[in-house]
Amino acid sequence: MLAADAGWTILFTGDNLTRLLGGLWTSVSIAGLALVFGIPLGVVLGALRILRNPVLRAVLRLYLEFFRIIPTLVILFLFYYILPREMGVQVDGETIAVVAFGLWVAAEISDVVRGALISVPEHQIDAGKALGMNGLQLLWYVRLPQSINLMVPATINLAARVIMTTSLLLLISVIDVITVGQQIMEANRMAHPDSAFWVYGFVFLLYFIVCWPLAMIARALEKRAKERNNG
Amino acid sequence: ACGGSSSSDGAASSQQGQTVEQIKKAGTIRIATFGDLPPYGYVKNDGTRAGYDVALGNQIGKDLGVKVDWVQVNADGRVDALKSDKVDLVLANFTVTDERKQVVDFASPYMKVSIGVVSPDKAKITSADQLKGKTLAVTKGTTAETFFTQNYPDVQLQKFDSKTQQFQAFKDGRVAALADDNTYLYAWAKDNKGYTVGVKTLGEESTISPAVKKGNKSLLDWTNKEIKTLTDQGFFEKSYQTELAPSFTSDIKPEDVIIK
Amino acid sequence: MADSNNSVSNDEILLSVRHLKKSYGDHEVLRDISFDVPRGKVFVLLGPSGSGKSTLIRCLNGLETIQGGTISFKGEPIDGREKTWRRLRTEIGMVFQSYDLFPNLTVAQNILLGPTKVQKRPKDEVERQMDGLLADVQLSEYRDAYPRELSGGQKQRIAIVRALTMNPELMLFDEVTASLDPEMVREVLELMLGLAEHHMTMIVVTHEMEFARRVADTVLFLENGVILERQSGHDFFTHPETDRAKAFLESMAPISDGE
Amino acid sequence: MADSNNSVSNDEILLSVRHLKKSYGDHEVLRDISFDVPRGKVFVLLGPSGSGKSTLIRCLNGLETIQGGTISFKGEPIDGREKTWRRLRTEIGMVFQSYDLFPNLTVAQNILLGPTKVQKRPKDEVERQMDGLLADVQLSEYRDAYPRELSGGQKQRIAIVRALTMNPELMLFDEVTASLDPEMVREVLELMLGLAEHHMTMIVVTHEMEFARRVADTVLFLENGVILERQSGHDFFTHPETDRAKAFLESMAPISDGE
Amino acid sequence: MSWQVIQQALPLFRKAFVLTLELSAIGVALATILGLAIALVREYRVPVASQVCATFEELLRNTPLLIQLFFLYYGFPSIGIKLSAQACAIIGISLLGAAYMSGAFRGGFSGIPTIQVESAKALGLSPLQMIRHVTLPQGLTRSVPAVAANAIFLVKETSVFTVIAVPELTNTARDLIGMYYRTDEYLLMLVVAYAIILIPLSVMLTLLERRVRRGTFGD
Ligand SMILES: Nc1ncnc2c1ncn2[C@@H]1O[C@H](COP(=O)(O)OP(=O)(O)OP(=O)(O)O)[C@@H](O)[C@H]1O
Ligand SMILES: Nc1ncnc2c1ncn2[C@@H]1O[C@H](COP(=O)(O)OP(=O)(O)OP(=O)(O)O)[C@@H](O)[C@H]1O
Ligand SMILES: [Mg+2]
Ligand SMILES: [Mg+2]
Repeated sequence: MLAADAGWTILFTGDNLTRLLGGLWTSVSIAGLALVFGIPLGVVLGALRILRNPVLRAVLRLYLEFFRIIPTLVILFLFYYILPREMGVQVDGETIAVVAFGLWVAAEISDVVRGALISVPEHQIDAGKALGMNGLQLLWYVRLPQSINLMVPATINLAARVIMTTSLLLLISVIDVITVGQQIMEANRMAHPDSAFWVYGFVFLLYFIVCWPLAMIARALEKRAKERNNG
Repeated sequence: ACGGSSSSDGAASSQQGQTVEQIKKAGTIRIATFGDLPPYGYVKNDGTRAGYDVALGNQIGKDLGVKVDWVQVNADGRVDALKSDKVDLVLANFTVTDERKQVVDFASPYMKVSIGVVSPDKAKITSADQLKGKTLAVTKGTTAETFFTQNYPDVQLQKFDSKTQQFQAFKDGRVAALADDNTYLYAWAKDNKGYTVGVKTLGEESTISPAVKKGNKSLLDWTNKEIKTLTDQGFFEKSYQTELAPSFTSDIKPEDVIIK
Repeated sequence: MADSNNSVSNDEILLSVRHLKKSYGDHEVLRDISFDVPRGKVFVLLGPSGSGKSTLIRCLNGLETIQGGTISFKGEPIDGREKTWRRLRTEIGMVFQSYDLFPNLTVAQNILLGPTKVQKRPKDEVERQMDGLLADVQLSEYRDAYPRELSGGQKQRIAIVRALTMNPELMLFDEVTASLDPEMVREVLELMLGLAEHHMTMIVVTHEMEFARRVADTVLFLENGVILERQSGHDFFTHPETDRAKAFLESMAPISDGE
Repeated sequence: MADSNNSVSNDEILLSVRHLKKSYGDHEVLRDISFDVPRGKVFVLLGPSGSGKSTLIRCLNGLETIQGGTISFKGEPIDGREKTWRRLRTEIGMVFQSYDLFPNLTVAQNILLGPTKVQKRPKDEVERQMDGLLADVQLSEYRDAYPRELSGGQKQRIAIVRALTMNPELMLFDEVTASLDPEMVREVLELMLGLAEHHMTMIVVTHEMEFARRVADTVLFLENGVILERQSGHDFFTHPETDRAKAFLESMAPISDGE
Repeated sequence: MSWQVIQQALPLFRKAFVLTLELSAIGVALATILGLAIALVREYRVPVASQVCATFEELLRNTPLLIQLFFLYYGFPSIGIKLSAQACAIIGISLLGAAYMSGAFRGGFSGIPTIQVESAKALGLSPLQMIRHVTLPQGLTRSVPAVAANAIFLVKETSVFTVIAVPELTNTARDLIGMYYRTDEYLLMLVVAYAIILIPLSVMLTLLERRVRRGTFGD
């Protein structure tokens, strides 16, 4: 064990660094799974939302509003406490997180997709119709290709948000990066009584390193999409 | 990565949780424990779990002939971990109380405990009455929280999610004192100079037991038998010496903690 | 023009509109519009802003649902179902005021989309036709360019070619030069004049009076959703019948000599 | 017009431009432009799209920094500092192609902003002047309307009134009718003709050839950032000197009779 | 589900509800003011300050509030800065909110057409007059929907205060669950409480968006 006075050294004691990164990986992979499962669902729901069926629209809107209005943390609790009991199967925290985040992602993506689809100028749709295209052809040849530029950056932004939100996993017993951090602080409370600053600071940094590049990519793509639209 | 995940093999559990046979068949037992409470349940720098509770769990696993799958919980998650079938057994300093008996089944006790209060030497608290109008740190879902809520309503409680957080806040001087099971207060006060367990026992002395899902008779009976066997074999005394004694001050005797 | 199936027949009525009514909510935009367009003729719709010209032309392509009356194409009344319109739209071409090329596709892809995906014609046949038309409008070199690389006038000419490649029997034009720089207006109008000379049946909304005078077989003058005047192109511009049409013609020649 | 301080003096030079150069990066947009505008005269800038007309007029109001040459106003060379321009802009009014009224302010607030906040003139005096001008352009009833409640033509007339209320000695107009519906063009052009009759000094970019012919004392024909031709208004339209100007005039009269 | 359990917990929930409202209101207000200041600093490229603000924005927008709070509450005392839980909560939400609000305001400003700025110049307005009469009023109106959306986001984020023992709604609900094990009742109360706060806000946002889109500023 290293000198007791330098709090940051505990980050590099034993397997702590690998463990912290492992915790981060847990968070990121949960976010990744949620996206893999939520995005396709969201795209379908979003495409359905531009149909004129009022019942379908109301139901999908309700679904979106539920996930919009209830804080994510509360959604996580709802799923954590209620899902396993109702489903009668053994579900661990990770699975619950993936399902809860996945449904949330689907809700957000459905709105992104809908927003992007209806942002395609009306006269483009008219032009497609004037060529005799049917609904699916309009979607495939006109709406989707012209709105994908808007969807991609919004989706990347959402991915960053999902990763940040995985910090809440700590509260449903998933061994995420923060939980690992706390384990480390406790195991070393004698040698490093002030490790909190360093451990939390390091976790802060880890999140930033993961999320910031995503935000930058999203911004660059957004800018390009805007220039394309004007050009 | 750290053994936190439980098996999710999809085997539909009965209303009462997994029977001993089912556990043996599955080859793993899922046990809830703390991850931030040395010397009872914590994670060493190499990532392995250790502590008094953990030692018991490992022994249980060995005697069942199955692998132990540790699920880290916080105090307020222990009941729901059982209720929602996330674990088979709780070994997380789970104090037996009447309220809890309504919702889970406790096996025979393996430790004695009562609530203690630790405070800084500079402003030592020696009786619960001194706490009136002051703030006291507790962890959510612990007996200390319930005890003070019911018996000392004019003590202001600051409720934390985890042990780490409550001790951290206490050390930062955010509260006048901290109440928790006296046994870990002893251990904590030894690690942290300048703090003393001024109130050693509050309320009735209670016991700490393994808990299973309400109605899981199979596992309950097996655990009761196991505790008896282990007590007879002197397992808890040995475990006390290796896991707890190094963390306790010399005025604490094994009789104060373990059940003969 | 490469197109050749528009021979003048003896006054066959291609499009017939009877008592057409259209309203947005309470607002009646078109009330009781009736007229017949014989094959090979050019109709020009004139009228002040808001009189309903765009709405009318959009109704003729099924882009708006109508509230009353009938539209018949080649003698057959249209039932108004989206599916029927979809079929008819391959026979009725339309070009809009705003540049409506798909920005994500090249010129060639824009042109090929309708004939190959909707009409399901063989690609090489359509390509041959396209190359001919592009050569006609002197835009062959832009075959693989994206719309953003074209000037406004070039875009509109491509939009017309795109509609023509579907081999329509009727073409609808809604102020196709309105968003163009003045110097580009000419190239588009000349293309349209060429179509008229080849006896393409057309309905044209325009603000270019000189062009309207030259191209129109018949002028329909709309105001407030009714046809106020219906005259031959020549007569309308030389002696309009109604005062409204007179006033309109005056306002369209801003700052004429003397005050 | 209510304004009266624009009496014709004997050929005093109000604005003088010498060897003006402007480039965006490598792209030279204006090269060596020189001309003098005497007080009370109307200059019309003509030229194909992209020739630099807007850029030139923007330079004359300090909205672009220039890379060479001098601009003098009332005999005094302008040093190009933002502060100097800010002072001069109260004497040089400008109206743009796109509607530039402030949408968050009413018509009256739009008009009063400059005179009261920048020129710091007493509010009641400015209001009296504004009411006179609004009456002149028949828009008094829109005094407290927001721009969104006005038609395009009305907006542009208010924009002109807003500039006039500053009592400018020179007015710059950049295609002020280009985004208007054809029927609204007239009301704006007539207002400008009125100004010219009252001897307001003006520099005008326009695509309305008939209007240009009537209003121009002098025409400057620009191409590729140089003045190709400089003639009296009458001469330019009847016998342009250069082939480029001839071609330009032709293209601006699209679809003239016969092909 | 037991009505009695709900009734017994009502007083506690009411207290938590009020606290959540208070913290949200203070947080949103501070975030808006600070966010506007940052947006102006960045919009007008104030040297140094604008770079500092940009860094600050990036740091806060790309890290979770939870870890920001941990850092503030548990980490900072190690270097001698000790703030109460509520102070940390308010600082945390205001700073995070400011970073988001600044983005909303800058979006509003950047939507102002150049022609507006140029015609302000053409009238001889000084930079300050231009901000006061043209860019600020127009930019603010344009940012209203984004600001309102951020406000909703911030109210939801107050649920994270639970981790530093602030007895707001989420914390209270979890605490009761931990003590009395009546999960269903307390979760229901929690969801209802948030719905009471957030549904009106959300409806308001929809109306605002519609209004701004319908062209308070159309031409
Ligand atoms: N989607 C719509 N919803 C409601 N009203 C509409 C809609 N489209 C057009 N209108 C109204 O219908 C009337 C006719 O509009 P239309 O666009 O057909 O006129 P227009 O003759 O084409 O005018 P312009 O010369 O300006 O293009 C107008 O009063 C317009 O406000
Ligand atoms: N901000 C700018 N950055 C780079 N190039 C510019 C910019 N503004 C104008 N240009 C270029 O300067 C040239 C002259 O443009 P300008 O707008 O002055 O032409 P114009 O004569 O007003 O044309 P139009 O009749 O289309 O208005 C064009 O080639 C244009 O692309
Ligand atoms: Mg129209
Ligand atoms: Mg220009």
